[in-house]
Amino acid sequence: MDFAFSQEQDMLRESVAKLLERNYDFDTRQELVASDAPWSADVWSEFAELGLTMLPFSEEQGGLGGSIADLVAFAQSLGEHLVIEPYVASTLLAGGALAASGTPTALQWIGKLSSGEVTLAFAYEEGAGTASPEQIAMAADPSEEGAELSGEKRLVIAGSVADALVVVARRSDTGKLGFYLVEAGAAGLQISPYQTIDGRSAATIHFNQVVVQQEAVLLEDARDALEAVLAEAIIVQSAEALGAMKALLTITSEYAMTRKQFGQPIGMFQVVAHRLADMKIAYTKALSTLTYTTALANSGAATLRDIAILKGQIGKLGHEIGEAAIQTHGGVGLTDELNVGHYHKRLIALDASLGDHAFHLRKVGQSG
Amino acid sequence: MDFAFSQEQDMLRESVAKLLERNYDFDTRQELVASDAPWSADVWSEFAELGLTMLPFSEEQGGLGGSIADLVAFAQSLGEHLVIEPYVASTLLAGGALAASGTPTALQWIGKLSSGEVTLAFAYEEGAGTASPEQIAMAADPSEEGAELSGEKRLVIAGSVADALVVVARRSDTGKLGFYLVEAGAAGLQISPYQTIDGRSAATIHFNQVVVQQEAVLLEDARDALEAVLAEAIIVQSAEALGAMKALLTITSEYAMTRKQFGQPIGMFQVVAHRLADMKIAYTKALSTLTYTTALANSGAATLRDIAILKGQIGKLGHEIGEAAIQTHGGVGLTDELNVGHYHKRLIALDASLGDHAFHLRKVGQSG
Amino acid sequence: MNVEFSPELEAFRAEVAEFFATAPTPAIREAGRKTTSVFAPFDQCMEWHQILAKKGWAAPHWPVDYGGTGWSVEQRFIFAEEYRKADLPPLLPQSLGMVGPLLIDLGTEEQKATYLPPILQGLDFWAQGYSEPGSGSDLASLQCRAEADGDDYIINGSKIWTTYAHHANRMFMLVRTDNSGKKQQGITFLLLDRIDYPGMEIRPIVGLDGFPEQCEVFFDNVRVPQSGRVGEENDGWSVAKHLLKHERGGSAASPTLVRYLERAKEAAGKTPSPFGGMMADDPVFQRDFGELYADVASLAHMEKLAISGHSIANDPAFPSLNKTINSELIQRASILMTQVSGVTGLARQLEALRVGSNVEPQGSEFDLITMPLYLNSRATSIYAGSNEVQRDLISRSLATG
Amino acid sequence: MNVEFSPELEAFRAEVAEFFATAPTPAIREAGRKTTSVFAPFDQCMEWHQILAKKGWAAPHWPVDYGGTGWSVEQRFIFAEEYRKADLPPLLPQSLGMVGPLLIDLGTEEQKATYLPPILQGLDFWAQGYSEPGSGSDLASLQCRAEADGDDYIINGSKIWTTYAHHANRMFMLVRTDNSGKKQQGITFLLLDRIDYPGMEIRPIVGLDGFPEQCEVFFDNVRVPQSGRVGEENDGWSVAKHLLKHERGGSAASPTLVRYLERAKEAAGKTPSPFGGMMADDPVFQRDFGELYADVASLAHMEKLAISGHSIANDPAFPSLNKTINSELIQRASILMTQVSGVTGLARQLEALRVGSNVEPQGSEFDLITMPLYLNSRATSIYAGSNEVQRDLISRSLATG
Repeated sequence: MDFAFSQEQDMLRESVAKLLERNYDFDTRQELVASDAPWSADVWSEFAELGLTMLPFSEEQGGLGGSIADLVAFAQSLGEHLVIEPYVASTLLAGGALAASGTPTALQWIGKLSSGEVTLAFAYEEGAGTASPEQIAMAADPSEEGAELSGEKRLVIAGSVADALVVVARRSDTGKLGFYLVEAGAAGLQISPYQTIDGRSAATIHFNQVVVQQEAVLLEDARDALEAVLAEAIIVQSAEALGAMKALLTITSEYAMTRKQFGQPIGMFQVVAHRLADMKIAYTKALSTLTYTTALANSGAATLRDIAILKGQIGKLGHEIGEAAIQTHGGVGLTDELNVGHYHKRLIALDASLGDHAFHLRKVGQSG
Repeated sequence: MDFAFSQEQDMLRESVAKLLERNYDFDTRQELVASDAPWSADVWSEFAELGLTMLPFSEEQGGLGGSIADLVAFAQSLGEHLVIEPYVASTLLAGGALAASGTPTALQWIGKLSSGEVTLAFAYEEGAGTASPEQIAMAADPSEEGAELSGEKRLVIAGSVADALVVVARRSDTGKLGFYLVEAGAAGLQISPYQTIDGRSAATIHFNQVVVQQEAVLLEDARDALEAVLAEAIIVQSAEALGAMKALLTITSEYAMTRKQFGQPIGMFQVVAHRLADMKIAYTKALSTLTYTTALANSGAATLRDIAILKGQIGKLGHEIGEAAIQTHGGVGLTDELNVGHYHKRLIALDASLGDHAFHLRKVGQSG
Repeated sequence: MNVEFSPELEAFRAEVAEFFATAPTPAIREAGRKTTSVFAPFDQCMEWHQILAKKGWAAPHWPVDYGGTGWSVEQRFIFAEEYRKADLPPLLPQSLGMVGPLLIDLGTEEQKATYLPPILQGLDFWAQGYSEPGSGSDLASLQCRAEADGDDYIINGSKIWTTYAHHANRMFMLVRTDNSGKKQQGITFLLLDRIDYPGMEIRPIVGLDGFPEQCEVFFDNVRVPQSGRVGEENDGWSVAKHLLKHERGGSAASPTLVRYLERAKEAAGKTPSPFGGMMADDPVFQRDFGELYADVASLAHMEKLAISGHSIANDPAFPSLNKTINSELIQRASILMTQVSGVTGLARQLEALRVGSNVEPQGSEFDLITMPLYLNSRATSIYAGSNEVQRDLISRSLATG
Repeated sequence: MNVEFSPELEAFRAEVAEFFATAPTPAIREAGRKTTSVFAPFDQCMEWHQILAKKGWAAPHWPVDYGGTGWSVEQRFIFAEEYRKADLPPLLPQSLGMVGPLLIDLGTEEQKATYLPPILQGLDFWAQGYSEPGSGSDLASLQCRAEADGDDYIINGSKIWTTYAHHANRMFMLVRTDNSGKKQQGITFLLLDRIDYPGMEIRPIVGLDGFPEQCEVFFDNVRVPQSGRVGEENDGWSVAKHLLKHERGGSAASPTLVRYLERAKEAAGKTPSPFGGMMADDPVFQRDFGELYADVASLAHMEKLAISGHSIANDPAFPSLNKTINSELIQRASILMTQVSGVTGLARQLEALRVGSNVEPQGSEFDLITMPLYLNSRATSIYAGSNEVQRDLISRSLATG
């Protein structure tokens, strides 16, 4: 067993950390969130310059052939800085679907995605039920041109601004889940944009007989590919969550040692001290499970159950850490001005997406 | 709304409390538990002399027509003293079934029960499944004499020493639950006696075509009566549990104020203090729900859901209080010599019988 | 022991339900449904207060002489239950529940005559100025200073977590008038008959839910009349503690919690479970729901005992027990609600939440409120004496027997 | 980053499984299945220790020079997993895990030569004399006194929670040799080469589960040789703390927990649910099980990281994190197990639990162990430094960064 990052991975992590330290302090981030822009185009280009948007694709597909451990190596920084750029959504989820497809259309988009020229959205979630792919209801009706999509997708990150959507839909004749590419502005799309509680650009999208030409049908039987793409996204998203947890642990410990009440730092009160200890216990579990699961996945040995354990633990532990951080800060922890609540909202949002911890932990229980 | 006990009820409570203070200190109780006797015959006669074994029966059936509030008034003392006499099992469960039956045989047994001459057992539980009466499997096959019982009953309190058993069984032809009386020593009974973790005499009983004469068929369609009998037993048993919780709260608070570690009473450590606070919160909830449900039942207005809430809360809160009491006491709380663990075991045993808190709380959720 | 269920009570319930079905304006109803905090949207809340006051129902818990209703315990609970069933906005507690009862007990005749009627009628709203940036849980360490000058006090310092100060026209506050003794001594309780004194500045603080519910209030040589003092100078701590008396046996918070749970169950009946079927039929949902519902029931029982004079309410720790249990149940209920909303609750929808905005929410109206309610309810274990302080108090009640 | 799954490892797993399938006697197997504590039934446990020692597998974590196996991280985990799968009794930790490693690091050559071989071979069992009636969590306040007298110490006082002292033939202990300085100073670490010195008395203490697992040990002018001292006089506290080092990165507790959960699931597959069907198929059971299983998995991950030298184990708080997480998981697992047993677990069955008794249990063999295990496991958050003390230590590691 080897759980250490390589030297190259450490270097990558440092590059991303430096980039974000330079461009992404909390105040800058808050201005960005309050602005009309969905995210920072500058930061996104810098990601591309660093090769991040190219990293996960294989060399044959024009990428860098990065491993899951490479991605995990830097993703923690995305969480530490509360980054709102759609890296997981565009590069890993939509990009992963393209890579699994490998059609000429897919390769063309991978090229543009890798260069940072475009962003894509992954239209997957449909509501509480679709934590499980079994419940996907979006219909792909076979047609002469290729297929017609009808239904609704929720929490489509970057859905209103992406250049194209990769849609997960169920063939109405075969019942098989597939990947379908829909370019922005296609007829029949009705997009209702919003900002998420953690500052990201998202949308609810209605599909009303949206025509997909045959060349834009990326994969007709995508069940296995979907699971692989989700697994990778879950691991990287968990690293992002771990970054937020670590930030909360550090910030809260420091606050507890400086904030005084009743004549002493509040961290001297045993109940506060033990809450900090519980935060560290939770963080240690999260770190251990992320690290181990990453190594497993890197060896090609992570099962669906391993992924469910990771997603479940990160979601549950993230909630615990966030709530403990707020309680320890008291009133100031509940203000929009302090970063603490924003970390917590990021953790909540990550938990809720791609199946919350209650869903995944129950899956673990079903399978064991 | 009136949640106070009457003067008569207060007097009854005091009589029982005095009786037990005199006869039932912890050491005496422990000697009794360690002896061969299933319980104290002397204490049982004193119960009878006080009228307790007569109390719940109607005046027409030769009883005192006591109300549920009368029973709750003194039952707390049974818990405070960790009484092992089978009051709930014999007088309320078996006796309640007899009262609901009202046949000549039933009335005859009620007379002997009231005078303290006999004890009865209630053969109801069958294992994890039978928290719910729906799952009762013990078969009553109709026969020429009356019925034949076949199956297994578990946790039959007083089952190996009672003069007769009231058995809850399902008619194999109609599927209806009924009450059947079986006298001790009947052919086909195979009794495996044991002591419960909380010191009570119990047994697993196999029924192998045990013949019940027609006059001993107490009630052929006993579903409603069973629910009423269980409801009453649950309320009184909850009062018993509350007595144990109160004892634990008092004992543990006192211990925390006297036991010193690191140069101060452990109750001065905030984490211990807050654990005591949580015990008091739990006790206050339990007290409130028991009191309110008793008043409801006394007004004839307690629903199945109210009973499920009571049983669920008492079980869950009892666990919390018991575990907190042990943790606060440390090693000494884990010894057989101290009463703390015995209170906890009583609470656990009461929780597990007649459906544990997990069962009842889920029932609450189903019905809401 | 008994619980009454008389025809008279059922008639009373019908009367209350009928009034709630007809009296509120559509905007008031909308505000009720969109309430995501203990503090309902201000304008509609005050409008509703005025309507209730005309009916004579604004302050059921006040003495009849001052405008209370004189209802029985049962009636008060029925009123609270119907109120919540109708999803009406709760009236704000600062004036009706805090400074009002305090003045009834401790105010001068002039203070009562001046301040009580407009409180009852819903014409005034009082902000509560207690906490300060440096004194949160340790309230007695407050430093906002008032120096006597002729018939006035001159106030310097600041207050924080002053809920709805930006909506208030009056304010009651604790100030430090003496530094020489123990910190609990030297505190004075003051009424400010206006909130726009020269030198006062109010800065709203945006919360995690995106709303400016709390405020910071700055005092720069603010001159206010000494006639606003309640009780003696330097005796404000015992005046403030007197308020606690009113937390004993008066609350009926459980109907709100029951309503949250009902709404969650309703929504769960329309929300698909990832395991198939609807969430409301899912055994795991039912277990979680049942566990929470039973705990809410215990609080309801406790409130009913207290309101009917049971000795449980004489426990010095009762207000702390009540506050701790209630606040943690709100938090748990809000978590269950966000679980039902799932990803749909992740949209930040400040505009859709505004009463009268007519903006379609993402998902249902239920999904609109769950996340703001969850985020806002993180405060319940912090404000009004953090739950850490409450547990300290509860444990002290055990130490002394 | 990688996790190895090589054919060599699979061959090793097969070898271990084969040995476990053939080497233990029926009594040893029965003892394993009837283990309801960290401490397995003594006689069979030592018998099994001796068999393992002959195979060379008694102390995988010891240095190879002293009889360790030199296994890789993967091998050690595979060994622990197969061990638990076979339901074999865990070896007692006092000798192999505590005094043994301590002597390897700090003992004199003579102490090592005398004591290590019989420990390894399973011929000696050492009791641990740390706690005293007056010093539980506050271990350093211990008062059991040793006064130098010639080449001996004369010991007066008592020890408590001395696990299996009534089975031990040797004992290591902390005594007070000086009262003048800070309480941590003036403590000395002593080895007692026998446990039947004149003046020693051992009183077993019956626990909630009915078994005498713990003991009290009284010393009345007990004369023991000073040659049994480890380290300097008055330096026993740092000797004892050195032991902590061995709790870092050495543990493989998670396979035991996994096995408890597997047994619970197996039993749940045969236990009817009150909601129909079998408990194992009940969604609520699955959720509770999954939540616990995932938390156990996190501990397993943490142990694997630590055992393979990940920096996580360098954290000074690591032993406390490990102990806290593990102890609370045992408690939670045991609760799940008692829920499966239900009323059947309420029988007190001391005789059926005795190895070799041949008494039929009430219910299944699973039902036989659940309640004793639950009751016994209430101790895990109390002994070896209560979890309150552990959390104090964890929080201190945050204060310093």
